[in-house]
Parts: sequence; C-alpha cells; structure tokens
Amino acid sequence: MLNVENLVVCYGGIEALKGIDFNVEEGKIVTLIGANGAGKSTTLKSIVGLVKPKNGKISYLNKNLLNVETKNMVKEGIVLVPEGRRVFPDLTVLENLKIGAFVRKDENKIKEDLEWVYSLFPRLKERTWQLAGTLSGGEQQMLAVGRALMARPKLMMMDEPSLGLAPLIVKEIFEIIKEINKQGVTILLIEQNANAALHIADYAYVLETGKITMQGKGKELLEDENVKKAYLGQNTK
Amino acid sequence: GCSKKEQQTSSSNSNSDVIKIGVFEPMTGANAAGGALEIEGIKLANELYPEVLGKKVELVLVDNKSDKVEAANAAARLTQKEKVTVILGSWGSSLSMAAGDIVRKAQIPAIGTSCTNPLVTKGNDYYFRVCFIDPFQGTVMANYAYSKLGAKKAAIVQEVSNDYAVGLAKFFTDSFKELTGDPNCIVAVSNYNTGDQDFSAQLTNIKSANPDVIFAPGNFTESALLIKQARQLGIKAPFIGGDTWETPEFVTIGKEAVEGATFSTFFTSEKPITKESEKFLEAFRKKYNHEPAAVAALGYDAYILALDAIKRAGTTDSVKVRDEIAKTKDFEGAAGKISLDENGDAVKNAVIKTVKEGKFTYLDTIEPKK
Amino acid sequence: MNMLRTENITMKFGGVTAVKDFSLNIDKGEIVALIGPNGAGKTTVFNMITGVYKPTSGKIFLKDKDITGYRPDKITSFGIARTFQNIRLFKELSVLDNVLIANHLRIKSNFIEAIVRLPKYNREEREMHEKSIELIKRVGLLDVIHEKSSSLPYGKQRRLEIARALATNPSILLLDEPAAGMNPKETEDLTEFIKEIRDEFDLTIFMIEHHMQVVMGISDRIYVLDYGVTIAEGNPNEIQNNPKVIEAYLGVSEDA
Amino acid sequence: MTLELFLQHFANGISLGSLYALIAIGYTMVYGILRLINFAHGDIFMMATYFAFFGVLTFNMPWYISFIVAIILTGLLGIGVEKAAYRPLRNSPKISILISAIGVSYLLENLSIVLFDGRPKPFPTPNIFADVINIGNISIQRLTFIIPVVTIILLFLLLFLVNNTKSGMAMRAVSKDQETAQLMGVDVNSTISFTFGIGSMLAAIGGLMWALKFPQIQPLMGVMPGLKCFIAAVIGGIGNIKGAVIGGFLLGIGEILLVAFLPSLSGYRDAFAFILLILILLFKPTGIMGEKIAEKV
Amino acid sequence: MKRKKYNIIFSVILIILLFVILYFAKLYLDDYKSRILNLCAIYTILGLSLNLINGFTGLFSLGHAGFMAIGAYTTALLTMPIPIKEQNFFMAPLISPLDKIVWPFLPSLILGGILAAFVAFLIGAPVLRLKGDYLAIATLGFSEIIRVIFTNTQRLTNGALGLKGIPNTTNLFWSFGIAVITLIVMILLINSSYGRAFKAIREDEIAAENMGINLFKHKILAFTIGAFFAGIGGGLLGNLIGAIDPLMFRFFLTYNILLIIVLGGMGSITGTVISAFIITISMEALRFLDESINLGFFTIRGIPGLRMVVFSVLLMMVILFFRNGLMGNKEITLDILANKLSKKPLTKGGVKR
Ligand SMILES: Nc1ncnc2c1ncn2[C@@H]1O[C@H](COP(=O)(O)OP(=O)(O)OP(=O)(O)O)[C@@H](O)[C@H]1O
Ligand SMILES: Nc1ncnc2c1ncn2[C@@H]1O[C@H](COP(=O)(O)OP(=O)(O)OP(=O)(O)O)[C@@H](O)[C@H]1O
Ligand SMILES: [Mg+2]
Ligand SMILES: [Mg+2]
Repeated sequence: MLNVENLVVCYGGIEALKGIDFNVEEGKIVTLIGANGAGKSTTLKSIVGLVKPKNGKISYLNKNLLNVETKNMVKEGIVLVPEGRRVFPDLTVLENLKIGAFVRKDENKIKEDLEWVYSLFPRLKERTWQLAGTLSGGEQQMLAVGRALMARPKLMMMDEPSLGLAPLIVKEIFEIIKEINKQGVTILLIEQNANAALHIADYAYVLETGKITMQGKGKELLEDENVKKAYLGQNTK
Repeated sequence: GCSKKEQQTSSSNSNSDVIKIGVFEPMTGANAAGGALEIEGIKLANELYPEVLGKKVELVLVDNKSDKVEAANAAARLTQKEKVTVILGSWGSSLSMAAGDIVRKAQIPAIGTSCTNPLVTKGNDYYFRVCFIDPFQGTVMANYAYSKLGAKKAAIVQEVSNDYAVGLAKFFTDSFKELTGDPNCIVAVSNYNTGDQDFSAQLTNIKSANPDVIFAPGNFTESALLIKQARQLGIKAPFIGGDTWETPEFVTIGKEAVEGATFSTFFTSEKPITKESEKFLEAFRKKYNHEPAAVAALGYDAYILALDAIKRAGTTDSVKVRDEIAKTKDFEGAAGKISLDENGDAVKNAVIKTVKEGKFTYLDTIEPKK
Repeated sequence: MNMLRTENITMKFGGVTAVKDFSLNIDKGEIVALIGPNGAGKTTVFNMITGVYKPTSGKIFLKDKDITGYRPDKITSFGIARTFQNIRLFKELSVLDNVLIANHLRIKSNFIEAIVRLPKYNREEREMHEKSIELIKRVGLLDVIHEKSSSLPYGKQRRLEIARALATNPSILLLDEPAAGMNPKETEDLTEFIKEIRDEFDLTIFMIEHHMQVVMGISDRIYVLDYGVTIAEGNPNEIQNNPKVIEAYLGVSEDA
Repeated sequence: MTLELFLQHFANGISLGSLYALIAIGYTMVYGILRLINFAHGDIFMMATYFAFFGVLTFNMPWYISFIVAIILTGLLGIGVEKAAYRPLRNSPKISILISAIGVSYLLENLSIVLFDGRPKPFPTPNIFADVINIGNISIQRLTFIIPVVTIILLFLLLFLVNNTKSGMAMRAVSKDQETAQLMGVDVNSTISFTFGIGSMLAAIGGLMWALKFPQIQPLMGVMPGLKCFIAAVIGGIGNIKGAVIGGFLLGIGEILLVAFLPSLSGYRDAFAFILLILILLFKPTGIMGEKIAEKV
Repeated sequence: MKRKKYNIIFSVILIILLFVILYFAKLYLDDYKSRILNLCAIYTILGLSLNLINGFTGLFSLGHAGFMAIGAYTTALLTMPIPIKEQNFFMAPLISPLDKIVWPFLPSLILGGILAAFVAFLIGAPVLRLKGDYLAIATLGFSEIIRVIFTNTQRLTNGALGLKGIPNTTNLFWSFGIAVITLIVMILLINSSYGRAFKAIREDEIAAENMGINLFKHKILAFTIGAFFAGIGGGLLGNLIGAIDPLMFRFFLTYNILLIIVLGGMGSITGTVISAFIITISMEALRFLDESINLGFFTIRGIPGLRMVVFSVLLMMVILFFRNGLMGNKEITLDILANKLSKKPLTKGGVKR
C-alpha cells in the first residue's frame, strides 16, 4: 500500500534520515520503533509532506506521494495522528471531530462515522460540548485518534500515541488500535513503548540514527536478543 | 570607502556657469500640501526670471519630509553638498528652525516663505522671510473680531501640536484682552491635535459657552472639518482664523459650512497690490490654470527677492548676498511691498479674506502698525 | 530529617478543583513518586510546590520553613529545583549556557561589578564555569557542550534539564515524567542515573512518572492521586496491590 | 452641566464609539486568526475611501455602487497584501512579520501620496447620511444612527461566520495550529486569504463610514484611527469580536467625556486612549473579554 | 587567558585607529557628511539599547521614542544658554530653576539618560508584567503619552513650539565616543552572567524563573539600562540637530530603530552596528529619487515620496530574504576578524566598528 524507498531528509546540514526503505501492506499494523531522535517522526512528516525529503521515493497505491500537498493527503485517505496530540484547544470536542471530516461532503456518512467514533470512545460522547483544551491528556489522545478516524482513512499513521499516558489508558489505546485495524484501517504506528507496539504489530522496523537496522514480524523482534537489549530493557518479563 | 566618492562628486558640482538656489520644502509627510503650493510659485518665478548675473539659475529641490531630523539633513545637503547661494523655504516654521543653525554656520542666507513663527529669524542673521509673523496676524484678527464683528466674547479652539496655531492663539488672546479690557473675554479654550477628526466634544462645550466669535487657527484640513461639525451642532457664531485656511480644500471639504469663515493672509488675487502682482497673476493663471494660493505668491517673492539681492551684490558670494538681503526696503513683490526689519522679518500689509459663495473673497487690507 | 512537607494544599481553577487537600511528607534522602491518571493533578502539585501556582489553601514547608506563596525564583534559591513535563530548555542557547544560567541565582556581584569585570566577578564566573562543566561531564554531555540545546535528541535534552536543575544547588529535586518519550532501555538507564545522582549530590527526590518500571524500581514511597484526591500512599508493594490504584490507574496486573 | 449638554456629549460619544467599534472588529478578527498586529489595517481603510472617491468622481458611479466596488477592491487588496508581505514570512519570527506589516503600512501611505498626492480630498457625502436631526437643542447627524446599526449587524454576521460555519471552524483551527489543520485537509493558505479578505472588507466598511462622518480623505488618514481602533481591540481583549465592540464604545465615549468634563485636558485626548488601555491591562492583562493565557507548565 | 589579553590589546588598537580616522574625517568631511556619520553613530547607540530590551531580553518594547524624548529634552534644557531659553519661551516662561541653569554637555547627557532610565523604571513596574503584543502596545502607549505630555507642558518643554537654538555640541568625537562606550558596555553586559540571565528570560520565562532568576528584577534591569542609553542617544540627537519638538518623537522614530535591529539581527550586537550604518546611509542615498534626474538632454521629473516607496519595498525585500536579519543572532568576533585581518589591511576593521 505504502512504499518508501531510499528516503533521505536533512535539517539544515544534518541528515536525519539516511536513506530508508520500508513497506506497509494493506490491512496490517506496521510499527516503526527506535531510540529518541532516530528519525521516526521525521519519517511520518515526510510522508505527509510536512518536511521535504532531499531524496527518495514515496508511493502510495502506486501513486507518487511527493507531489501531493499536505492538505490533500486526507483526500488520498492518509491521516496522521501527530506527536503530542495537537487537538484544537478552543474548539469543542464535536468541532474537533467535525474538522476531521473537513474535506468530506457526504453529510449522512459523517453522522454515521461520528456515532462509530463515539462507540469506540464513549468518554468523548460524554464530553461533546467540552473545549478540547480542558480535556485530560488521555482524553485528548482519544480525541486525536477519533478526529483522524472521522476522515475515514485508509491509512492511519500514529506518532507515539502512548506518550505521557497512564498505564491503564495506554492499554486502552492499544486495544482500540487493534479494533480499528480489524475494521479495515491500515496502521503505521510509531512507538517508544516497543513492547506494546511489537505485541500488536504484524510487521516491524527498527530505526537507528536515520537507518533501518532490523525488520521482521512483530513477535520475532520481541524475541530478538539485540532488540531486547536495546529497546526492551532487561527487566521485561 | 563610500565617503571619498561623494567628495569627488561634490567638488565637481561646484561648476560656475549656473547659480544654484536651494528650495527647502516638505514634499512628503504632513506638510506636503503646503510645500507643493510654494513650489508652484517658486517654479513660476524661475521660469519668468531664469537668469541673473548672466548665468542660468538652477533650482535644487530638497524634501525635508515634514520632519525635523530630515529637515536638518536636507539643509546640510543644500549647504554642503550642493553649495547653493541662497535657500528658499520652508512651509512650516519648525522645519525652518531645524535648518536655522545649519544655514547660519554655513553662512548661506535663507529666505523663509510662509514660516510665520517669530523664532525662525530671531537670533539668526542668516534667516529672513517675506511674510509677516504670528504676533502681527494674531493682532490683526483680534482687531477684526473686536471692531468689525463687534465681538465681546471669543472662544478659542487651537491645534495644540502645531506651533503656528498655538502662537497665533496666544497673540490673539493678548490683543483681544487688551482691546476689550475684559480679562474674561475668552470664554472657552479647547485643544485638539494634528490629525484629529472628531471635534464634537470641544464644540459642544464651546456651544454652551455661547461666544460671539470663534478663533480657530490650525491646519486647513482640521479646520474645515471643525467648522463643518460646528455647524452640524448648531453653532452659529462666526469662525475666524489664520492664513493656513487659504487653500482650495478648505472650501471643497467645508462646503457651505465654511461660508463666512474669515481669516488674515498675505495676498489676494482680486486686488493686485503691485505691478509684480499683476505679472505674477497673469503668468500663474496661464501656467497652472487655477488661482494662486497666498503661499505661492510668497514662494514667488522669496525667489525674486533672492535674485534681486544677488544682482545687487553682483556676486554669488553668499555673505555679500546676505548683506544685500538684509538691506531690502520697499521691494516690490507679488504679495506686496517688502521691507525687512532688524530681525529679518517682512513688515507688510495683511489682507483679510472671507469665504463667499465658495470663493475666497477680499474683505480688507490692514497696514502694519509702526 | 524532614525535607518537604505539605499540609492540605488545594488548587482550584475557576470551579474545578485540580488538587484537593494534598498532604505530603518527604524525608531527607528519600525517593518519593507521585502517580495517578492523566489530569489527576500531579503536575499541579509540582507547580504549587515550586511557586508557579499559589495554592488556593494549605501550606508548604521546606525543612520546616514555610515557603507557601513565594515566587518560583525564591523557592529555587531555598533549594528546590525541578524539571518540566514538556522539556523547557533555553532552546537557542548552548548546553553550557543552559547550565551556567542556573548558577546565576547564587551570584553575589551586582550588574555594574559584572560589566566592569571586577576581580570578584571574574572569580565567580570562573567558579560557575568549573562547576557547570563538571555537571555536564557528569550527565555525559561533554561532547556536545557547545551545541545548541534544541539540536540535542530528546533523551539528552532530558539529561540536560537535570544537569541544569542540579546547577541551582538544590536539596530536593522534582522530576516531572523524566522517562516520558524514552524506550524501556533508556528508561532503565535513567533509573540508574537517578539513584546515582541522589547519592552523589546528597539529594532528596520527588518525581512524577507513568513508567511503572521506574516508579516501582526506585521509589521508597509512592503517593497516588486521582481527580485531585489522594487515594493511596505507601511503598511500591502496597501500591501495586492496592485495588483502588489498580482500578483507577494500573489496570489489571499485566505489564505495560 | 445641563442634562441637554450631557445628552449631546453622550450622543457624540456613541457616534464616535460605534465607528471605533466597527473598525476594531476587523482588526481583532485578523489578529484572532493570525496572531498578527496588522499595522496596515488603517491604511487599507484609507485605500477603501480613495477607491470610493474615484468611483464616484472619476467613474461617475452612483455612491452605493461605488461603495460596493470599493469594499470588494479593498478585500482584494487585503488578500494581495497578505500574499505578498505576510505569507512568505509565515514561519519567521513574529517581529519580522510585524516589521513587514509596518513596512506595508508605510508603503501604502507613501504610494498613495505619490499616486493621489498628499493633499486632502473632499469625500462626497450623500445627503441621506448628512442630514441633521434636531431633538430639542440636541443635534444629531443621521449617520449617528446608521453607524451603530451597521456595527451591530456586522458583529452578528461575523459571530455567525466564525462560530457557526465550516469556514469559521477552519479559521479557528488555523489560528491555533496550522500544521495540524493542514493534516485535517484544511487549506491554510486559502483560509488565511479568506480571513484577510473579510478583515479588509470590514476595514473598508469602517473607512467608508468614517469618511462619511469626516468627509475628508488623505493618505495619512488611517494612521490615528488605526491606532485607536487597535487600542479599542486590545482593551476589549484582542481576538475577541464582542470585546472589540465593547472596547470601541468605551474608548469613543470615554474620549468624548474626557474632553467634555475636563476641557483643559483636551490636549491629552490622544493620551487618554493609551492611559485607558494601560489601566485596563493592569487589571485585566488580556483585556476585558480576553481569553486567559493559561500557559500550562 | 592569552587569547583574552590579545583580544583586549586588539580592541584598544581598533579604538585608537577609529579615533584617528575620525580625526581626519572631522578635518576633511563637510558638515553634511559628518552629520550623516554622526547619525550613524547615534543610531548605533539607539539600536544597541533597543536590542538589549527586544533582542536579548525578549521584551517586545516599542517605547524607545519616549525615552529618547526625555533624554533629548533634558539635555537640551540643561545645555541651552539663558538668552536662548528666554527667546524660546516667549509664550510662557520656563519654570525655575531650569531658566537659570546651564550645565556642560556631559553631565546633562548623563542626567538625560538617568531620567529616561528612571521613567523606564517607573513604567516598568506595572507594564513589564504584560507579555508579547500586550507589552508592545502598552510601551508604545507610554511613549505616546510622554509625547502628548511634552506637547501640553508649555512651561517645561515649550509645548508644540519645541526648542530651537540648542547648542550643536554633538560632533564625531562625542557620538562615536559614546557609541564605542555603549558598544563595550553592551558586549561586557551580554557576555556576563546577567546577560545570560536576560537571554534565558527571552528563551523561556517560566523555565528561567524556575532556575532562580528573578524575572521582574532582570526585566526591569534590561529595560532601564536600555532606556538609559536611549536617553543618551536622544540627547546626542537633539544637540546634533539643534531643534527638537514633540512631533519628532513619534512612533516612526521607534520604527526606524526597530528596523535597524531586525535588519541587523535580533540579538546580534555586530549586526546592529552594521545595520545602523546601512539604514542611515541608504535612507540618505535614496534621496536622489525625490529629485529630478538630469540626463543632460532629458530630465526625469522627481516624484516626491517615491523615495519612501522604494525604501519600504527594499526593506520588505530584505526582510523577506534575510528572515533572521543579516546576522541572525551571530556575531563577528575579534577572533574571526583577526583571522580575516591577517590577510587584509587593517583599516577595514576600523571602519567596521
Ligand atoms: N525542525 C528540526 N530542525 C532541526 N533538526 C531537527 C528538526 N526536527 C528534528 N530534528 C532532528 O532530527 C533528528 C530526528 O528527529 P525525529 O523527531 O524524527 O526523531 P524521533 O525518532 O521522532 O524521536 P523522538 O522519540 O524524540 O520523537 C533528531 O536528531 C532531531 O534533533
Ligand atoms: N493553568 C490551568 N488552568 C486551568 N486548569 C488547569 C491549569 N493547569 C492544570 N489545570 C487542570 O488541572 C487538572 C490537573 O492537571 P495536571 O497538569 O496537574 O495533571 P497531571 O496529573 O500532571 O496529568 P498528566 O499525567 O497528563 O500530566 C487538569 O484537569 C487540568 O486541565
Ligand atoms: Mg518523534
Ligand atoms: Mg503532568
């Protein structure tokens, strides 16, 4: 579905991505793990066109994504749940969700999807009229995911959805990711919480200082000694 | 690096088959309108009298931008870089004052056109002017209000951020008090700032004080609006003011509201005062197709006075030219006979005009007191 | 010896009570953790202690001195230092400058003495430099000492924040989610690091954290907040098995 | 002070205040969406009056047609200014954009001095606006009744636009987070252009009303009203549309009453706006209706 | 340490060189050019002082014209000879004891600075609590208030009439001397612990406060020092031009200075110096646009105002192309200069100052 080849991105003179290749198959959960500053967010940003790659190819359903403007990504069926939630603080929960469906014209379908999102996140339904800025961190994360879903994406990319969340909520979020995937949305997930990510991922890539150093099925990498040492820590049971 | 290059150009500039006369006027900024009027007169004079001492006269126009810092720069440029013989200008006393020290130090005489503030020439041997000064104008209008209008109570609205208006208001107040002998004859004083457009509060207060006459010296733009608003508020008392009112816009903006507004000025085109006036009027109408403003005549006078002084001195040496300017007596200008007093100020007649059927109409001429 | 104590501190924002009657007691040398769901009021507790917010009611004591309502800079000078949940470094400045700035509160020369570079000032400046470089070395950032702080990767920025806090000579250090955004391996390293600095700088540590590895690994005691109310307090073992905490925060026992 | 006199002053105050309010709305809206002090707002306002002036005098249009044309042209001008001077700087430090805004302001002023010459021109006032209505001894221009009505209508239209329409939602989203708005498929550029267009059209309406009331136009006419209305917007809480209206009325009435009750201080009138501003900011650092900047630590 | 000593010696040499050049400049340059050079130096002082407030401490202040006005009026009123004062105040007499006092230039200038600083201190106490745009508009407001007060206090400032006949004491030595002193003070201040504290406030107030920096004290310190030098710059300007009035100190003046620091780079001292010269000289150089250009057989009529149009356009282009100013927040240090100088003749460095 999504195919990235030899992607190189520079900030100023520094290469943040040094030529990476990866592949996301339709209907799967693919995860990208790696240390801080490895270039994970940069990868997602270049896919949606927020940063311009210096080199490389990104194709999506056999279409060159490099020529598509960020604002048109949604129309292509790609949404990004950005790092740090980024909900619109002075819009209500409902407005935030509606803006997720900004480019859609099918009013009836939008209503249906709204109900769908509410069924995934009953907490949001309770808070329809609350300003998003006053939600707690966990609720904001739910809103960010819900907002992305309102676009009816084919491919949803999530940047560290568990950051700063309480353990209970982290669990909830991962459950929901699985659920969404079951309903047919392809997922590209970036996580520091490698453990949880690898558990739900069909396929995983390890990114280290701008390069992909390892890849494999989620379960395989969980067992890998190097991965264990570098990303999972010794204390993991 | 760059300073050297400039020096070269300036030395090559001082070639001697032309005589340079500097024109120091606001062409941009708040006073641009006034500057433009004077330049009209100066340019006309230059066309009529293009030569002196057998040499061509070249006008060097600099813009003082209605700004003091710029004015000083512009004056320095005329005296240093352009090396002019005489400087003409400026509209706006404060701008002239900013140039005062520069021309004095450079020993290049300057002839003020319509800068009426006494301080322009005071203590400066190199600054002269072809117009009368504020005290005279204030006195003239106080006299007019008292004797012609029979006013006993006057109100004043002045543009406080304009030195000209403040000066005029003060001299008016002094004379009017003297004339009426009543220390309380000024029943209301209100201030506004340059650029203000709403005067309703000031005028409402004045209306309640019920004066016989309202003295409102200030820019023509603000004044026209002010009078208009006064009429809208139902104020019936006549408005009197100073020479700055004599611009076409005063009437076009004020429309019927300014009918009857009366002011003192330097010049009238209806009653040519001298032979030079006739010549000026004819040429002006031909060239510009409209009636000249008083300050245009003053610009014209400043130019021909400068030329006359150069002719009398027989040289372009600016110190000698200065001495000749200082000696000026009964010089026939377009705006009347000019004699310069010990301060370098012109002693001359004032003209009183009023707006009648949308035109500035001559009312009276007032002789200077000896 | 008692290091930090709060008595029923409460914080209200408009109608919302973010923290209610929070009472805390930390002894010298302890590592104490504060946990709770998102929005429970943990950061708000930090903000009250460090003077960013003035508590609506209640009192805060540092070594038995009442410090309630003082400005943040005063409180820092009394010996409380902190890091921030979402890193707040001086982004455009170098690593060294970031740490040097935290020394400024102890400076004795006034600005005129500094401008004319009196020997007294020069000596102070030299001492600041030496101390800062020492600290930077300690947190392992010597190789990037002249880099702009915003160009560092996240993990190093977190460590720089700690170095900066240490430069204020604190007796108690408040860490707000130091492991956020770190992977389990990095988190483990951080845990070790916190223990080390506690011993090395003779510190007391009070931290907020969502990573249970860290919390359970090094805390002597834990406080649990939920909707601003303290629902539990005790050692890691007690907390892990407290049904209220499990229900509100941890979830059914399984590793995150 | 007699009651009559007071009422006259009060009517003057309402008249001026509603004019300030009208201009402040446009100011505050642009700020609310872009967080940019659009120093050129006053000059855009000035351009509108020239457009209408030439429409009536050079092209002999009836005044209402000429006004509509002027409003549209001004909207386009605003969009053009944004494209040329602000868009390229969107990711630059705020102060660069501010400098650019002041640059645009000076450019428009000087350009109109060059193009229209610096002398004031009389603005044609149709009689239906200029009539004076006398109630007892109180004289009130018809315009004094029209302006507040226009202001209130525009206020409600604008509130509706911002709060209840899809474009309004996009505007609010863009104001907080352009990058994320883009991710949601919002076209940031056209949203900002739209905002500027509306803001400039509001400036145009304000300018035309101003010129009807003070029928004299010149290149620098926008400077003082621009500054005063910005102050009004800040007093009301910049970014808040209702606040701008409140601020405008407060400032207008306050100015008039200052001169009315303390005529000897009338020279301090321009200072009054700033003093009021500073006093209000000291008690409410973000203005009367301003949002609290609750910076989460 | 050796490096430092070398730097000091080098600086001293540069300064001596500068004054030698100035000596010759004074001998050979005409009034017009030396006036421009004077303005360059004065704008350097003003730019540096505003950069301390805006660029280094991050306080968005637009009040500089007001502080300059205080400095200019103080210096002028103290240095004007008594007869000139009497001439000036013909409408209403100057209040005593000012009407009897005549001070030398330097103490007047310093008092001007101190008064400006004092007013800044008073203003700062309430206003510096505000942030961002609110601070900007409030400081702009204060500067306008000062101007309006000066317009209305006839017996102190001569109101709208302004003051004329102020002795033209300012010359190249005064202006450059004080510019060099300002420059040195700024460099020493910015590179001290206090300077770092200012920058910390600019970067992140909350973090700075939590690192023990007393926000209020440091903000007001920067604001006051900046105002002090603005006052001095104003004093120099008044005694250069010889005439001042309240209208001179409108917002436009602050804008020009703001322009200098933005063009030079917020937070760059060398950038400020360079851009003060560029802006002052280019404002003057563009003057030809307002005048007729004579091509011998053909004269292009000058269009008054065109200069400002071109100037605004040029400026906006510069801002569009150098988003962070010419220098960003970098500096040309003596070390860098020394490296370059080893290949080039010394005079270049002298001019740069
Ligand atoms: N706007 C920027 N300018 C300069 N450098 C940047 C910028 N954004 C990111 N970088 C650098 O690029 C590298 C990769 O950053 P990226 O944000 O992609 O990392 P990441 O893998 O997402 O890490 P994290 O876990 O911290 O989110 C880092 O070294 C970072 O410092
Ligand atoms: N300045 C403020 N104004 C209004 N409400 C606030 C403010 N600061 C915090 N709150 C509210 O107080 C509550 C507690 O917030 P706090 O930041 O302390 O949570 P937390 O426990 O640190 O959560 P997290 O784990 O997500 O960081 C939240 O509901 C938050 O919205
Ligand atoms: Mg990331
Ligand atoms: Mg928190």
